[in-house]
Amino acid sequence: MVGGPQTHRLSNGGLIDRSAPLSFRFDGKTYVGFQGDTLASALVANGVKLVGRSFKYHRPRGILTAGSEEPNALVELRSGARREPNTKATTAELYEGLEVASQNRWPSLRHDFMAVNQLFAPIFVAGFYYKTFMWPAKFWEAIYEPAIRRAAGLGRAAGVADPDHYDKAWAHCDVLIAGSGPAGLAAALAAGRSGARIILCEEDFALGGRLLADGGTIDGRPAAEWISRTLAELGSMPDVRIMTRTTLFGVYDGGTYGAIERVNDHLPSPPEHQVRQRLWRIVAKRCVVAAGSIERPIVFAGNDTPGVMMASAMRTYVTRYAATPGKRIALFTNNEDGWRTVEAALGAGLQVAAVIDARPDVSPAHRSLASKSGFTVLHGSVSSVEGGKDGVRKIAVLLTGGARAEVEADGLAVSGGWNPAVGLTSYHRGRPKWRDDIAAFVPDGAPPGMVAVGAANGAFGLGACLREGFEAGAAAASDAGRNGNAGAAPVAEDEAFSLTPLWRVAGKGKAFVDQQHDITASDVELAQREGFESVEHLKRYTTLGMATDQGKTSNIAGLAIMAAVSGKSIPETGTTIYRPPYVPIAIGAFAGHHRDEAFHATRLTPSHHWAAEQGAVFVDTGLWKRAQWYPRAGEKDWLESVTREVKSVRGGVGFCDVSTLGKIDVHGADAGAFLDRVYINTFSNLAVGKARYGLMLREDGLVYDDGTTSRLAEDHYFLTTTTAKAGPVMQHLEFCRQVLFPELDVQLTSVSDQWAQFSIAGPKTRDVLKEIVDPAEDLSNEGFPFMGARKVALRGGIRARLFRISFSGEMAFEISVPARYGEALVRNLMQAGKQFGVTPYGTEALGVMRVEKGHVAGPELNGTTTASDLGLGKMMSTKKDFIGRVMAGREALIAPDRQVVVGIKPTDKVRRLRSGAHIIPKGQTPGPDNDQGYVTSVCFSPTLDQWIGLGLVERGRERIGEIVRAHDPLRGEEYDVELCNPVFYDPDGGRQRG
Amino acid sequence: MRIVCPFCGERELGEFTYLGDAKPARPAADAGEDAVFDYVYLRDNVAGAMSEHWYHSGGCRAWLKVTRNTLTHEISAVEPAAGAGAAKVGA
Amino acid sequence: MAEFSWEVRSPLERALVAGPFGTRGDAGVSLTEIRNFDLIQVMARRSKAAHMAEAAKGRFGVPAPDTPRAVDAADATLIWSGPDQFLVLSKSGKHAIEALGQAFAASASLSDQSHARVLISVSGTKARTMLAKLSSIDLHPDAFSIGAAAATSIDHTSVTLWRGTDGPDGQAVFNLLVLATFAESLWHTMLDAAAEYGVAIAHSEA
Amino acid sequence: MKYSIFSLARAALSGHKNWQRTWRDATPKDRYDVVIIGGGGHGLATAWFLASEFGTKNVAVLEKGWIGSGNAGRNTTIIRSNYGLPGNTGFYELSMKLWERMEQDLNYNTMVSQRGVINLYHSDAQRDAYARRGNTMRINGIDAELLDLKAVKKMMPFLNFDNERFPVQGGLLQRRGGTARHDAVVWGYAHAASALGVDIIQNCEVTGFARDANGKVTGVETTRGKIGAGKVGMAVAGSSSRVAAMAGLRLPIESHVLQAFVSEAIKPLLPCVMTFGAGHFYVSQSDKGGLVFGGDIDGYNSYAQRGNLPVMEDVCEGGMALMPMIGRVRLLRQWGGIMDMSMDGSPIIDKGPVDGLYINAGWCYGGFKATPGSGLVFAHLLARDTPHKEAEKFRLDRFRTGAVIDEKGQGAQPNLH
Repeated sequence: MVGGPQTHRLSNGGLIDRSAPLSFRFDGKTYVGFQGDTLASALVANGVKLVGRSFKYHRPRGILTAGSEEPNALVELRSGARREPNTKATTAELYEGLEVASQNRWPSLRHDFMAVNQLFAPIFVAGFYYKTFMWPAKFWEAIYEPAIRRAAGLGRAAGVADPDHYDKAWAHCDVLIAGSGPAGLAAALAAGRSGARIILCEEDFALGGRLLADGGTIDGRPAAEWISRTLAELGSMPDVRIMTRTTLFGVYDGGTYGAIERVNDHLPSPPEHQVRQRLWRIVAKRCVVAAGSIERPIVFAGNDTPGVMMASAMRTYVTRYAATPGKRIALFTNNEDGWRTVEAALGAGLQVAAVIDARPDVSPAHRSLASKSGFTVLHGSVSSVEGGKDGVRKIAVLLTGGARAEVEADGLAVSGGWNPAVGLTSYHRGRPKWRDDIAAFVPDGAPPGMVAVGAANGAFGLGACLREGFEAGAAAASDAGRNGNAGAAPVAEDEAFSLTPLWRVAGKGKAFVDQQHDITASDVELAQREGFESVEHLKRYTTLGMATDQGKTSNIAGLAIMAAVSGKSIPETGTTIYRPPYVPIAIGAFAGHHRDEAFHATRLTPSHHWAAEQGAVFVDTGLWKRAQWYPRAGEKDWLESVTREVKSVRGGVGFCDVSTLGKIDVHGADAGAFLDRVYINTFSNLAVGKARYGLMLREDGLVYDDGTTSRLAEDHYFLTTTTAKAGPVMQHLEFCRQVLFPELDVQLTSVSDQWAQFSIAGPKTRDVLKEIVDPAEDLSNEGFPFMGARKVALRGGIRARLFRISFSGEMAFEISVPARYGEALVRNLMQAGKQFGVTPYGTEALGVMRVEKGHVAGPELNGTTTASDLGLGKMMSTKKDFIGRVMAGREALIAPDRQVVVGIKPTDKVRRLRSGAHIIPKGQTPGPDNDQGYVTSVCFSPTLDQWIGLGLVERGRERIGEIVRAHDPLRGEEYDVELCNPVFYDPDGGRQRG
Repeated sequence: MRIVCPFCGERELGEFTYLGDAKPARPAADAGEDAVFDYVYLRDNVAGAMSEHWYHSGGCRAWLKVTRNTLTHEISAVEPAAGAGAAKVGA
Repeated sequence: MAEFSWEVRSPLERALVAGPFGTRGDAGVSLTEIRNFDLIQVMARRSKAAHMAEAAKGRFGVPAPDTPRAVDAADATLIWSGPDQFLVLSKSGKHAIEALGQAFAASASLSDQSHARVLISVSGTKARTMLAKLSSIDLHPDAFSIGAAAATSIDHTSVTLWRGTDGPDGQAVFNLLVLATFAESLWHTMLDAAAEYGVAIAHSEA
Repeated sequence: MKYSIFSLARAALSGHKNWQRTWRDATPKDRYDVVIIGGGGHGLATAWFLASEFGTKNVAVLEKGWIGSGNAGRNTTIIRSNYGLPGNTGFYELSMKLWERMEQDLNYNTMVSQRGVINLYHSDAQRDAYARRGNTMRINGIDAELLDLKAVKKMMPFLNFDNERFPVQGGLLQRRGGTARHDAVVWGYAHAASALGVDIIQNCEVTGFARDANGKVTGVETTRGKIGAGKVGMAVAGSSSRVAAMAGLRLPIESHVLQAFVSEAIKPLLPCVMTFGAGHFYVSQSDKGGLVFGGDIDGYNSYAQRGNLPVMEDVCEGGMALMPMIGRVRLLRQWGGIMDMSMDGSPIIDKGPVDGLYINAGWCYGGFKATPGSGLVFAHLLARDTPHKEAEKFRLDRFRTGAVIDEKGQGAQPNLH
């Protein structure tokens, strides 16, 4: 163990484990703290005052608070890939070997060059950048903005992939409780005894809330004792889950809450197989918010000097961590609670220099404490603080009546009163309401099922916290249907609370409202002067409250000052909208498991592993991995492989896994009638044992999807969809069945995963099939004609479905077997087809052959084309109603100048055609008025030995034979192409029927 | 948001797919273009309680008619579409 | 003429490696794939729900579930899968689609799903904790009792989940039918979720 | 007072005590030539163009809350003109050109930052679709470049190129695209319009329309009394259906919530605006240092201005899939705006069918980048009663005729656009 003495650590007391010293490094220097310390408390214990630099002026800053509201003590925690910028030292738990660096400074924290910004402070007022940097226009991106961007920002992100894992989980309960202070624990006790399922979230690693620092007496015993007794009782209940290091950050609809659990942030890195953090979605019938309150500063000159600290934070450091922020401290308060810091400091043996109390009166008890302890009580306000990087030196006081005084101290505790933590209760746009007696906003309009109690509800006394918490816990349980005996509520005295509102002390020098963003009181005044009076304008113009502390210490002071300068009351001025999350949360936690290859689920076809064995190259198609082509040794590129595959099919036989098509069983007496309504063509007259190509429209008349549908029995159709639309079409058909046509007897079942389906194509298809299909099956042209579809037996007794359909234009079948036979089928096809040179082919070859045949696919079925655009207009039945029929007749959809599918081929046969090239009439300069369409799909056609494609071209069908320009400025190409019949190959279809 | 599926019970938002206004009924075959235009393009977009079609895509695949307040997201009623669970109808 | 073998391959054949996985020590989660089953989707014809129920009763001796439950019959489990529909899970071909066709001929449409799904059973002391990472369903013993079933989603993918009879160790057993083409992907997701608790991986052929 | 570094320096000497209101706090007059409902970017830009380009200065902009309180103040600040369909392409480029001179036009620094917008592609099909779009842009005189993988790697070496579920293959880059400071756009137009005599009236909610015997709109009823108008223009995206309903008009629009997110401020990390092509995620980094990002709309009708967790998770999943280095960067704030989702994903700028009422609506989630263009063409329509040539296709009757402008090809399903 290395490191110097903990100069500011008390010799005893505190909730730290002195037997477990932990060494850590801050800006390269080694220090020692204890188990139970936060980084902030360990820095305090080591006498470190300067911790960070502010956003705009790079002013030296220390530690202001002891919680997640901290605006100043932000550091880069850890190092390397685990570097976490902007981490609040006040919430980071200390561990052995922790590495910390200060941020937003150069070259060092003590000597920050950017502090030169302070010299320009007279110009760098709120919104100054809106008034300048406009000339010359080009300079913004080149000069001004890069400079501003470099200066702005706070810490540095790691810049490399986060090595840690995250996950997400669901939890369910009757009563969710936020906070484990007296109100939260009392709520848990009452709800638990009532028999409720409870989840209690506590953001700290220790339970007890303010009791940990402030103690007190509950049921006549020390608070610590009550905490352990209560935890023991809760621990004995079967359905109570207490989650420490867990912050409830948001409330969503229907009683869903978001919480973040910092599972392993207190360790150097998560143990193997464990996550760093876990995102919880908690579903709760009721929620009790016992999130406490946040002490607020008073705005005065120099209030950002390191060593100026919230009074409650100072006593937290002293009592909970046995660390002393100063040797001789002063207190500036406008309320009774601040005095507890004096009591704590005196109890720890610190010197108290003075108490500056802004109230007209101080209680006799405090007065006698002062005289007993030898410090003065000054009636008035702190007007400025003298000090710097190394802390506070001197405090100037403006006494009531106008006289001035000075106090020498090395620490100043400040209490301006308390603001209930209204975040959670306001996230459904509920506006908190103002309470004059505590000069604070309290929750109002909380989301359904949520109630705030204790300090979060403006009840600051310990007795009131316990009472409110207990009552709310019992009521919440009862609302959730749990009515067990809650027993007696814990009892404690209520401390006196008196406060005289004080937001700002006028004085010379910068007085900060938002310390992190360097928003001063005069910035607020300037905003008002310029018309930014609305609190939302104030926030946006000055950036007040937009820092990483979300304005927890600054918002109310800012609006109070705005209220004062605009002559309105604080409630009239109102608050800005509260937005989740309650604390900033690692983006990784929201992603959880879903990153890298697990970003989305992967679907594998039945032949996937076989294809992988063959060395197939896979392509992502939606969630599917599909074999794109099967390279062979010696092939120099994909084109060579694909060309071989196409030639093998056209000249022999090949097969392709088409299991990705959506497959739907359509059953029922009215199945045919149903299909008539969803397809533009008729299916009720399809004979059993036959297949038909069908086209569906959306109700707006444009093409939705296509596919082949077969009639396997009188009341059973087998419908296929495109791969891309499998899910949406199922949803659409269920809509038709359940909503539009409930009178029909139709049942739909997705059987996409049940069947492994392969296309076998090429002139030798029958030869291969004969090897594999039971010899009793007649596969002849007569016995199994084009568009036939029926069940067959395979050799070995397996049942299969055979469809004589062709996408390639060759003699072809599609064969289906139950999916777990898919791989066996492939192997058997390879074995049976070996003598015929059977070749597996991938999606590229499939695509080539469909373009050669002029079949439309995804690029043409793009959601903006009509049946007629695709050359399928004649399929539209005029004898029946169907989805999309009426809207398809709108004038713009039947206009003669629409872009329609046409074949395209470069006139220069060696020219490569590219998708996305536009079509411009020959001899014209390209422009919006003659942009007549574009190339949708291309391929190199081995059959035609040139690149060919399909396109959507204005009046294309009337222009077959016309030479036009393919204009492709993105790729710097322009060339002549001929518009032609889209069916490049076997236009009369003899091959597929043969 | 959580929707109480009449068949499955209360489920989280992620299991459902939204379609929209459930008020318009698909016009009869002879209703004419205006009626179909209204059906396809003009939908309720009220700030308040609205009747909507939701699909329990990640559950039982029933289409539902949900009454939901678009200002608060509060759901006040859920019923199955006419053809969801219809095998019990008219038996 | 060549003879062909028609080897059945589970979609998890390659991904599933029997044995321990993740954190060493006592496994908190057991994942077992159950192979070779018949699974038939039964959907009532319009207005035929009552007929279907009668047919089911006649065939299986137990009423078919019409709420989200899984009902064990002597030689099959009937699992609710949606309004007017349920799945028949059975072994050894007794309730394969051909066999059921006649029983439901007048009342329901059948679709064979035997190859469309993979059946995984999840048990162990940490089964609920692990499933809470995957499923939004409340699996608390009071909320999801033995026989409770749900048509739901994991990782945006449809699954059928039900609670079977407790295991011999007294621990709850959860059964998951997942889509075959997603099975490998979901399997890895499940392993990721379970790894920290220690996993015992197995498969059973019958 | 003219804004410049010199006026700033002068003001500094007097402690900034002499700055005037950025815009006048006007009280409503009885009557205006034109009343614009909606004090967002579009409404204020319309007023400024009316006053500066068309000489119509007797104009009021009515805002129910504070100016910029709608979508102008809750978007992700992206500007681009990379649209692919006639109607959109020319209009958004018009808008882009106006962005390029906005600061000089308005004497207000709106921080227009042309740092580039790149749409990543992950498949051949996506590349082809981007090629089509990029070529459309080029044909319309708009800059566009199709980058291959190598070029993307060079530009953004920090993306996930190692174990991506959907590997990046390249991107469509518009270098002139970028970002602007959204609130400043509102204030800049307010500042400049007010200086030309336009009355900007905050806290003035329109509660109804005044109509004459023929049904013509003659003014508006407001929470601050009746205000007469020669013409009334509505620019209230998010609330268009509600305002139109006051005139008995049904619009082919649904209101949906779009969430957006900002991270804590970090040192410069991202050079440009970027959209992920294999998930719902787009991102830029503000000058202040926050990553500003978003994704898809929540998908259900909503006026609640807040969304739910599934979309928030979906967006962050996209972010982590693309840039796993942001795992430890913290999400600071989440908010929601109400999007006017039209039935084809494109806007509506038209007059009628109610006489005297002019409609500017249906911006989906593309309204911010349209701000100056929308202002100009809407001012043109209000001033001249004929559509500006770049807005001729944004007619309301296009749904009836079928001449829809559907970039995504999703049809009459607003939540899919």
